[in-house]
Amino acid sequence: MIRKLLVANRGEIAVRVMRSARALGIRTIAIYSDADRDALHVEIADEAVHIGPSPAHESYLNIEKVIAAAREHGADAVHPGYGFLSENPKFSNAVKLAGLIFVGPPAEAMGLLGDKIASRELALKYNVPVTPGALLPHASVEQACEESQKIGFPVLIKAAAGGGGKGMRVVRKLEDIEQSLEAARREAKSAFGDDAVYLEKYIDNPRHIEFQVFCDQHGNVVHLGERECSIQRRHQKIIEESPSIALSPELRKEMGDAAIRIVKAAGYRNAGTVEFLLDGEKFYFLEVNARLQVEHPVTEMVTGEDLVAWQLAVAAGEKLPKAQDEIQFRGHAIECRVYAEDPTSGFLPSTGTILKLDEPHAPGVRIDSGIREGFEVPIFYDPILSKVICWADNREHAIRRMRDALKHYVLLGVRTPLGYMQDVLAHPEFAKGNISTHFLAQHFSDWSEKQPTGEALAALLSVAHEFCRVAHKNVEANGTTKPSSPWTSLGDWRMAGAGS
Amino acid sequence: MIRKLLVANRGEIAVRVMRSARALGIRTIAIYSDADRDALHVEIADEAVHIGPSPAHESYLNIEKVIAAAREHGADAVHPGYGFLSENPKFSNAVKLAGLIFVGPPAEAMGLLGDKIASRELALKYNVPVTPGALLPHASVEQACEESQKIGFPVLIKAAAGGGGKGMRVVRKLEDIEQSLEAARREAKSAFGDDAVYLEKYIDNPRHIEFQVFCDQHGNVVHLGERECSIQRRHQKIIEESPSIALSPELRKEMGDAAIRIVKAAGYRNAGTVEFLLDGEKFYFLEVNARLQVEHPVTEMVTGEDLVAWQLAVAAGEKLPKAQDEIQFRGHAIECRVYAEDPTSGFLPSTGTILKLDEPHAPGVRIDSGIREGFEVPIFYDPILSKVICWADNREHAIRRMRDALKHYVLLGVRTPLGYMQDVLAHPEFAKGNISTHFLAQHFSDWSEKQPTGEALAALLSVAHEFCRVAHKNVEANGTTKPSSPWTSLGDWRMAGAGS
Amino acid sequence: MKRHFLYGENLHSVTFQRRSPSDVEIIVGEDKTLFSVSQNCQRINLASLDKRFRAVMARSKDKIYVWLDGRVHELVEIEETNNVASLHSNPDDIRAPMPGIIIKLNVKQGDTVNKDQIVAVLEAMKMEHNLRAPRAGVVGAVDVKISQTVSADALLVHLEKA
Amino acid sequence: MKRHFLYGENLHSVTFQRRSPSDVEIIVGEDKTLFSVSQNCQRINLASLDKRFRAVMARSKDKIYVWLDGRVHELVEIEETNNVASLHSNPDDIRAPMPGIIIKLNVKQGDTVNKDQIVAVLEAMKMEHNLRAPRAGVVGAVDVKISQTVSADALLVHLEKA
Repeated sequence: MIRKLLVANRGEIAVRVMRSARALGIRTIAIYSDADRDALHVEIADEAVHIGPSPAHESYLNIEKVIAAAREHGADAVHPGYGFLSENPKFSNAVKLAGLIFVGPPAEAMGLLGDKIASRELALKYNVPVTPGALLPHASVEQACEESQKIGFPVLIKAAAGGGGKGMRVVRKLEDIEQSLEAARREAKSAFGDDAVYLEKYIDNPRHIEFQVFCDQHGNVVHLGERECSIQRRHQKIIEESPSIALSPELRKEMGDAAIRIVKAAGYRNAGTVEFLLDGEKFYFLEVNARLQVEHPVTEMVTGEDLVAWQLAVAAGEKLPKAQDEIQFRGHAIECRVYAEDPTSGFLPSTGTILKLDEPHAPGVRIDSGIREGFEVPIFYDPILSKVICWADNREHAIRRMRDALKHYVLLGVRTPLGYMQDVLAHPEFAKGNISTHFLAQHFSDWSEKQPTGEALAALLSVAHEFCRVAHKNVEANGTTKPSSPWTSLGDWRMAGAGS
Repeated sequence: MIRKLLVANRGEIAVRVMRSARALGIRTIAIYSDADRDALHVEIADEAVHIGPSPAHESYLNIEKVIAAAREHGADAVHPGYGFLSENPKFSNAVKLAGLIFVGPPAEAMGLLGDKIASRELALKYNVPVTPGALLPHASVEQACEESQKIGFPVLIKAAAGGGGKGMRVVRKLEDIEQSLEAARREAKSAFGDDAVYLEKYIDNPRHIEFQVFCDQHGNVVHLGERECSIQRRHQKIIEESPSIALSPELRKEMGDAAIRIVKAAGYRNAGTVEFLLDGEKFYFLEVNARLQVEHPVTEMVTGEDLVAWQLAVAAGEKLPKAQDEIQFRGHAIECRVYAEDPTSGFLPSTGTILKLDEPHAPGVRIDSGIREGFEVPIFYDPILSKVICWADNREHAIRRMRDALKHYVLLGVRTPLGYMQDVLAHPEFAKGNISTHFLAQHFSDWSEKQPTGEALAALLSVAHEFCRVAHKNVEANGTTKPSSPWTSLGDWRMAGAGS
Repeated sequence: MKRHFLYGENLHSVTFQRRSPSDVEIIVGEDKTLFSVSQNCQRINLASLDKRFRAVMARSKDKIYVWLDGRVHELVEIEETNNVASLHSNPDDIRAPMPGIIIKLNVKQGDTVNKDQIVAVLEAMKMEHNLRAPRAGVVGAVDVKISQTVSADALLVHLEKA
Repeated sequence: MKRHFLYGENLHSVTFQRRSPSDVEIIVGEDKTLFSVSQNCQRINLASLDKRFRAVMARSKDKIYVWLDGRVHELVEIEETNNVASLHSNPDDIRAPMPGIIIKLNVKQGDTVNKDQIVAVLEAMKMEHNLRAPRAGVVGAVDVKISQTVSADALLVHLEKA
């Protein structure tokens, strides 16, 4: 039994993990950096520990500090969330050495599967197809050029240690290899602390299909169905759904079985995701993500299961809550990620203060949010602000529900893809399910918010005009309309690293 | 197929109905009174029609105006919500006569079941036990006194036409009959447009158990399980849950069968609720509510069904989406009603402007809300502001999740039972499920918010002190800290009855 | 600076001093507490050595609303402590306990009423509330009419001094 | 009174008049529109004869953010229309397209650069962004250092006049 859980993360995933833990009667400890003193995850937690300055390597990525916080505050378990230290075997080991439960896979399985090269070899051994191409870790520029020519362009350079599009580069010409390799290495190093990369054949227009798997320490392994994550920009998922319109029941079974074979072979435990590329009816193993995924809520909504509760149960040594044939799938779920980024300028990060926030409530709509009004979005971490997840009895209804939810999601002060995603969901090819990982590049590369005309433009300018007129009289010293004028003028009070 | 739906209601239920309709691809029309010009349900709707002044009988209760709005705006169906005209057979008929679909039962069944007297006779005929006591419609004071003495005190005076505690009085002494009868009649008249009342024996410490039923026009009838609504103040539900801890599978089947017998006999159609009092293992038929109930979301959360979608399907002539054995029940759901009222002064209504609103998002938490920041709560209508519904795999976890949700539900400016309900949920007898309709009267009659002491009091006073210091300089002319100072000083703009 | 707050039945006199940009000291009666403070719009976080407090605040006229870790508190600032007495209700007044509409008015000026006699009925949000005479006496002034909308605490009927 | 707003590439000059407490007339170029208006905190509802518009607004420094029926628009108020030119970017400047940290700086004052040569790399939220020379030229001034945090639109490198 876990009684006190330290969540070694921030933002929406830390909030989400703590909500489930608290429902189960588990006390929660938050950690936070300077930039996150007033963050939502700090407020939700029963206790909160300041662990350092804003840059991640001085706080959320610092294993010693995280372990020390867990010990000093009497945690008996640590949940790593996603990103940061979640797929770092050293961290998993350090937690265990400190006598605490790590809510995730054992270091060995994590090491094996986290290494894309080893995991591809494992897949081949267990008769799971992999993308055509050669593997090449820690390549020199010369080796990379040589191997790329063998595989044939385009090739993909990826971080061996991570996922999420970080450290990933498509290379279409030999002369671009050097620079892309260097950039991929730097990003991989910064994101995962490991600059190992590898090369593979780049498949055009595949679908990204992944299976949620779960293993306990008693030898039980199940999958909780697939998620289609083909809607990506910058090789990073932005809209996910479950089930996938592309899978027949037979193909689903075949891929689900393959997913289970791999994690079983790896001696895996807890929640994991087996990613595939799907090219028509052919699928290729991509990698295993040895953590809870950002997009896990779509699986939760179609199965009705709480994956964090499953994680905590399995980590505590319990059996999987359900057997494969007890897991039921109902309706359709979609997730839209609300990133702090600007879809009109290549999805560059956007920061600032959230001047106004109104996250709509509606039946069938779940919002996993890590922000609130007045929060200053830091430049140091992942740009995910929140996730909107909609469930309905079928895909068409789920799409409509999502369009409504995005429409009424009011967030001012930081640029987000809320308008962009509304247009993606409204695209006729999306409605038909004719999607691939290049869908956005094909249909939305030159997207911009349509400027209103006629009465709508007049309405927009009326608001701006009148707002200015009054604002000139009343706006505060810093020029910002914060919800409470009285307090704003106090200046920027800051809490001195206070604990518990 | 319904293509355009007028929702003849306001507040959270109008919002909730429109959300589901829009997901189904149905256009929505809102109606609104003067007091609701800026209400949330008006904003959510595709079109909005102003139908009159604030008092309900000049707007939401005016059948002609509602029908005219539906016709002029091309609605092909009308959803009545709950309260207002929802159980008025004249309205159901008028909608039909206008050539529109009424999303509810036919007038005849509504008339039969809406009349508590006729429905009790029906129950007896179909072998469903009713509360001991005599029926007495439109009684004179003398008759009421006579009948009360026959039944034996305490007796209950209830509105024949309605529910929800309105027009309801417990009378324990003969000399109180006259005044209670008069008050009950007046309230019944004002709430339902009908002052008929009746008397029945008042059972001490019963549980309130109700079954959600559904009938289509093809002869199919199912129930979707029970809801326990024993937690009541002023004879009105405030916390509901499903399933009930008090029902064995056998009793559940027996009561569910009884519920189905009654609505089948009445020629019922669409959503209905059959209410029972449960006294140990003995149950008594109370009444049928011929509408969607306030507390329907707990059923939605344990069954995974959208009851509004069911209503619209059935109203359009479709078969019930599921047969009895296809309906599945999972986990436990609880609903807490956020009323505009003061639990420290006998739950008297509280109105005012919602100065700050932050409704928390969390997995397993649904909030059906009809309000938003800045909204002025009108004195003319039902005091329900919103409902918090929590689901979890079991009752214990659902209670914890609810306590967290209520704790983080920030609503300032209007008094609500948010703190009160946190204490109710934390009570050990509630945790054990030892509840009855008198639970609140027994355990919480002298409840008040505990005043903080020590450091917490110092913190509270720090906030107040510093707030005042700055507020004195900056607070606006009307003395209110509204979220946006610039606009507030414009004074109170009002939208002149603009349509569509 | 000292301020005075009426909080429930209690009057608190409070002194507040900024010790540093992030630290404040508050003195309530004899008790001193040091908090580090950070604020963000209407939200404020306070931390003493071993406890954290999270608050949200709003104000409407004389009322200060504070959400503190899940519970809402209402305070009223009192300019002068000797004004407190005047805030307590006058037993000769019958006031509206809630905002609403006067749907029944049983008395007029000069009427004699018994203790607990219903003098008026107020309705709000479909709920009726009987207003009773707090003591026997003679009606001095009736400040409302039937169908009138009144706000909470409005003076409805005044009884002449006993 | 007339005000000027830069909205995307367009400059709009707007005259706004209160016609009644609830009605306003707005003139944009030649077009006049009459709206009835109601507002509630940062929310404002406008209605013309046949359409309703719902807006939410906020402001930070010179930027005005307006949510209008599901879409967010950013406008900048311009005091004088002849200032607009100065708002457009100078082709001799290399500016930060996003807030971030300078993680690589390839040039120093006096260096010769080719068109599209990478002069610096900026990182924010784990994403790298290459900053390239807009034309061939000589580096005039470098206003940043490695590891420095910069805000969006900050001037990083200046090229000497061609």
